[in-house]
Amino acid sequence: MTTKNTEQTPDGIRGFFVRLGRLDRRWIFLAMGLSIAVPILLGLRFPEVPSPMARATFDAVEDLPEGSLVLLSFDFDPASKAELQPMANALVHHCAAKGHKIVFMALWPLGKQMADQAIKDVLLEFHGGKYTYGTDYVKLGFKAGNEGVIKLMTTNLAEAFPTDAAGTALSNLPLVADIRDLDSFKLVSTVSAGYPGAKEWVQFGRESMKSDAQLTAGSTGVQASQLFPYYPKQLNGLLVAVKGAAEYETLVTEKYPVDRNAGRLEQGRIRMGPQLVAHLLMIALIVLGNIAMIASRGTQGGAR
Amino acid sequence: MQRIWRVCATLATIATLSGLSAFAAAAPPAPTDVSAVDVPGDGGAAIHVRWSVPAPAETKLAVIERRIVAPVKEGEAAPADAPWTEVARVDAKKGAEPGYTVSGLPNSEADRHASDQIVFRVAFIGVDDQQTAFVEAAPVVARANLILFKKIPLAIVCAVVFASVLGWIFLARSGGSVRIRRIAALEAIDEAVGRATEMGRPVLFVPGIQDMNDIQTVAGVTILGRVAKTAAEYDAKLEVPTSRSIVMTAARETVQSAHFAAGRPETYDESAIRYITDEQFGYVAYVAGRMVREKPAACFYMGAFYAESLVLAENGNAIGAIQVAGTAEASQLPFFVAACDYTLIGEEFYAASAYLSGERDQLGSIKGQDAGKLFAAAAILTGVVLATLASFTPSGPLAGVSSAFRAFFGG
Amino acid sequence: MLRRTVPILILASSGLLLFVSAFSPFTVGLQEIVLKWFNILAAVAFVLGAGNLLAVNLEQISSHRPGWAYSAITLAAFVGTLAVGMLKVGAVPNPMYPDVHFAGAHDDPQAPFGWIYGYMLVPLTSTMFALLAFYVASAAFRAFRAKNFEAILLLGTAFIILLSQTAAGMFLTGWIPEDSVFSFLRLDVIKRGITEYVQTAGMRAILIGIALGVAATSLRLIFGIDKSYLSKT
Amino acid sequence: MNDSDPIGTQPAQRPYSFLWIALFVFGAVGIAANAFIRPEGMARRFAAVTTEERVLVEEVPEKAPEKVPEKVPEKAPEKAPAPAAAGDAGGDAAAPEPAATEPAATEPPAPKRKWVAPTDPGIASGALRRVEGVTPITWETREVLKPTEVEPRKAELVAGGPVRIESSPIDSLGIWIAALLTLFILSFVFRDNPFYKIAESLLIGVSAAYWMVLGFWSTLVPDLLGALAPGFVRANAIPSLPASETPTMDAALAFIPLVLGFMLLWRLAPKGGWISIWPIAFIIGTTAGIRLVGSIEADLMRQISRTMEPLVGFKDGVVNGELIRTFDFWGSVGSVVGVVGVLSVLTYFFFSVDHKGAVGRTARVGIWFLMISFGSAFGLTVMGRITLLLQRFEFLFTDWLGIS
Repeated sequence: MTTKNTEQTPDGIRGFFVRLGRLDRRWIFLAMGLSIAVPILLGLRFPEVPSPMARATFDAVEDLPEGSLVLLSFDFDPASKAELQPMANALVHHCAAKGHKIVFMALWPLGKQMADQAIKDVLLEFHGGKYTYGTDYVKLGFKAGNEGVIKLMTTNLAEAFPTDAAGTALSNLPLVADIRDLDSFKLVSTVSAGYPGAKEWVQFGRESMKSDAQLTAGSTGVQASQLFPYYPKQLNGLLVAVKGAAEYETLVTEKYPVDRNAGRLEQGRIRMGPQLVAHLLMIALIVLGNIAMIASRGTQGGAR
Repeated sequence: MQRIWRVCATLATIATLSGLSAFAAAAPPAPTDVSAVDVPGDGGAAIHVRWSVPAPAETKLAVIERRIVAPVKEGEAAPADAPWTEVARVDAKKGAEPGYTVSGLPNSEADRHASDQIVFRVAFIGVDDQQTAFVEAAPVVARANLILFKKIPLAIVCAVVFASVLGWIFLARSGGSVRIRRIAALEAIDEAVGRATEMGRPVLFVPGIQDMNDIQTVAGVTILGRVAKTAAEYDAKLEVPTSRSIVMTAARETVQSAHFAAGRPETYDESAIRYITDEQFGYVAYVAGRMVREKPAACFYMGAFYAESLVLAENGNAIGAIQVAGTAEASQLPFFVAACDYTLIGEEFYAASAYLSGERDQLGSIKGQDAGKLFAAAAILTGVVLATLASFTPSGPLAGVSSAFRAFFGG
Repeated sequence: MLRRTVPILILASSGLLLFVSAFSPFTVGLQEIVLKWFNILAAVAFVLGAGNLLAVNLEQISSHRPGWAYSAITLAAFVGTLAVGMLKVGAVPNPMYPDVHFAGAHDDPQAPFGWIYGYMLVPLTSTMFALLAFYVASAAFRAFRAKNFEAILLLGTAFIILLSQTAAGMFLTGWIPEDSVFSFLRLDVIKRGITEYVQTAGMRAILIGIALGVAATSLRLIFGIDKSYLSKT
Repeated sequence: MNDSDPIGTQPAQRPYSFLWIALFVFGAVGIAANAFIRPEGMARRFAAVTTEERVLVEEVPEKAPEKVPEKVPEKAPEKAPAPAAAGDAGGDAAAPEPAATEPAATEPPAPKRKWVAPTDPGIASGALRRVEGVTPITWETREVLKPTEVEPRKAELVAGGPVRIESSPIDSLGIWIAALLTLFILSFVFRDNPFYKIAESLLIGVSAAYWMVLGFWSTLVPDLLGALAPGFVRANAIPSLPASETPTMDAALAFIPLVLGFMLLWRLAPKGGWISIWPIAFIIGTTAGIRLVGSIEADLMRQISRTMEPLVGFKDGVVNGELIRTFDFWGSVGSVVGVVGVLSVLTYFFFSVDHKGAVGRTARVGIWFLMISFGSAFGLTVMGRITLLLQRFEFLFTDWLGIS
């Protein structure tokens, strides 16, 4: 892919930068691969300072009275697991540490499995003793229909989810038997990777929630900018990407530490190490790209 | 009927009051004038409970309880055995008319749009935590109303938007000006197809990864019509891989009619419009591989895109294709802007199909969108001015006007 | 008539009905029903997709086009996955109804369908997604060049955000006291300013524009002004 | 290359020597590393296998409640068809015997039957009794263990209990396949190659079928079939399908998407494919109707109201115990920037006027705002993208190679 036109390329350091500007992109790919692989193998970690958004998310869960009814919607799939599962784990741990009653659901087909994993790894692992199915937590599972499901839930929960994930009628589960609609939840938290997700919860769900109820979202970096306009009024808390997860994890585990398997609540922070190196690479690439541009502009006498 | 209940309630209150004053001097006087009324203009799940506070200084909280007196016919007495459930504990003397709106009441078995008959009762808790006796209100039914009052501002704004869009379409029909500024990305479409023809390489059109129940996909397929027509005229090979089979059907319909419109029905090749898979990354794996192998000279990305935007745009760039993107997915715009030659940003994408059609009606609707933007800008300016003035006098009348104006748009 | 007028009428009536239903509690159920219908329709449409997929790949194989072996792989993978999924082969019985075979969980990781999902579909899709890490780097290298003022804003902002996302940001400007007059020079403060004010403003305007675009497009469709989806044959 | 070349190599392409060598070296290093670190085998998985057993029981009736005789005439006709249907259509060996489901009209209704674990407390207490002649159903559930979980779980095992831990070759194979497919896809960034093509073909085939299966079991069966033939669905697929209050109405309503679906599928027929435009018109119409309100309410109105911030901000502070409102400089700057930004970007989107003069200058400011927004969004996204690759590397290093 690199074109050989030695006649136009000057010698020396400028020539180097001019050639750099036409670098085969596969070298960039290689550099990116190494900048992630090497820190993983070396296990780099850095401290985190929580941002106001992470703190707001923390407060949304923390300030609820103990034992409040919360709805956690797992609106992502394995493709976004790396970014979002750490958030989901910390969120489940936080809710359970506060003793909230948790209803799990998913707008993405595979979100159900993500929820199952968080339940197994965190809820039952750290809080198994005080959480029994049906009275303290319920898994509603996945329902197809995107925002339609949210709309249904605003009027009739039982219509959106006639049964839980295992096929038991909601009326047989004490926790959800009396819930009519979304209005009953003190906190709705979506961990969302795209459509349908946080935006749809704001658009179609927020309306029907009590004005003092909280709606928070954990988001991938990519859709975060779409959600900023909703924060802090429509979205009471917002966690963005691994950094948000790492910050929230810090807040949660500082207040509610666990005695074993703490790694399950450190995933976000562990993943921030390679992030630093990769970000520095990106910064270096932008700088080099511009130097190369300036160098080649000189050689062509401003012809472009 | 209501009156009888009220009299009963008052009698009960008086009885309670006299009883209480004799024994528990510490508790405040019980609530008076307790009433419960259906909230108007709602979905039939809310009741407003009101009361009066005889001795505000001694009263702290109000405890509200309810019980369903089941589908009792009017005139019958309520059965006494239904249990009372607490609804809320609220500040007893907040506002000029103390009260509380109970929402989320369950539907009646018999009628989806109404609750059963419900009796509310209220008691006070005094400053020293002593509770008064309960005072009952007359039974009440929460009924759904034909129109939701909270949707009235929405209806007004919808009317404004409708009027501007349809009004401009009408004006355009009757000869009004439909001149629109040039949109570079749209002019690039013909150029890109032309270049692909010159180079003898195919044109790739990606209509996004959502189904036809996304307006973006509909808009994308509309633009496909124009691209297909140009490609048919130039006799360029057009490929449309789709990620939904309904989109494939719609795209085939559109491309086929474009070929008819271009007068080249015989060159329409149905097999070039293929369903790949519903899976986002399975679809992307196919398209990316296809791009590297077939090296299309022009790539169009028009529709709803998510993470795949950059995979497509970077691979398109590596093969040196002219790339024109259009999406209303705000999160993907940065990548298209960075990696494509031309990008239709948000509203431009929706305007594009109207613009490309070149029909007066459709161009008129773009003018209507502009009128909508003027309305939005005016509303924003008014709101900002009101809010700024109100911020200097937080307790003045302007503050009320400002917050009312803001609440109109959803608060 | 059947080809053009009926579809226009269907579109207009269904559109108007759903629009009006947003304003009354009595018609809320209508939207729910229609949304349910769409899901059913989309599921039925899979047959169409499967038909197309089979036709294309069988044609490739039978005519021995170059690369027909890959079509055979696709076909085998499709048929195999479909068979174990539809027939719930090896599904874990439902503990409450172990006698009803089709009540079992076909997507359980130990069922063949769940195995295919966990060990094939997940690694394939998530690696495809992960390729973005490479593309984001090459895009930054190639596209973020200071060609004009707009490009400088684009790359400058990306640069600042990237820097502030990492510990490097704290290292460079973290020494500026948070309560001093110069605190606005701190990278985390600048990042917050950019995202909360500038980016929010930009995105808000984009959303307002999109809302109007959606409204105008919907109106054009409902009132039969945009008929491009219709066959002209 | 002849036309029937199954892997479609094009003559112009260079041999894949570099790729072959790289893959080989990577694989060899990994395997060698593992030979030292985990001699018991690379990517070997263990599973905790639990034997589940269910027996069919029926409720032992309470001592002759007086209500029973009254209820029989009403209940019997309703109740009788359901178990019969289950018996006919289920066809399973363990289905209740037909004889037991045909109570004489004078007898009380058949007791409720269900499958429970043999350890169910109801059996011990006498509230439930086993149905004679029905063999218990047993099966095994397998939970794959992470390598770190194997030893702790082994320590927890109870001798003679239902759980045992054993090697799981099928999952070990799974890890290998997943690792190889990961490498195949990653090889695409180097160059298009046969490995990528294999992975791509597999991905298309598997995922198309996956979504089809999902659509069938989670939408078509419960929502379409469940409404049209609830008895059949309950007997064969979803025993817990809730009974509808309006079955006829539901069936009638489900008929509409069925018809629309058939119209859509008419495409597959040689003639009259245009009929598929009817369901498409229906989809577009409903979409337009729903989005029209949704976008005006949530995007237009809400974003307008969000922008209505006072240009001059104050913040409340406590100075010497007194509440004092002070001028908030940066807050005010932010508000002004926000309002200017929204208005200028809206100007950029203005189509009626050419971007010249004052409008042009404002639109230019709008472009600046857009560029900063995009730069910012790009920067914020990088983190997520890197995480994705990170996760794949974690999988390769930890789950497959076991070196991290």
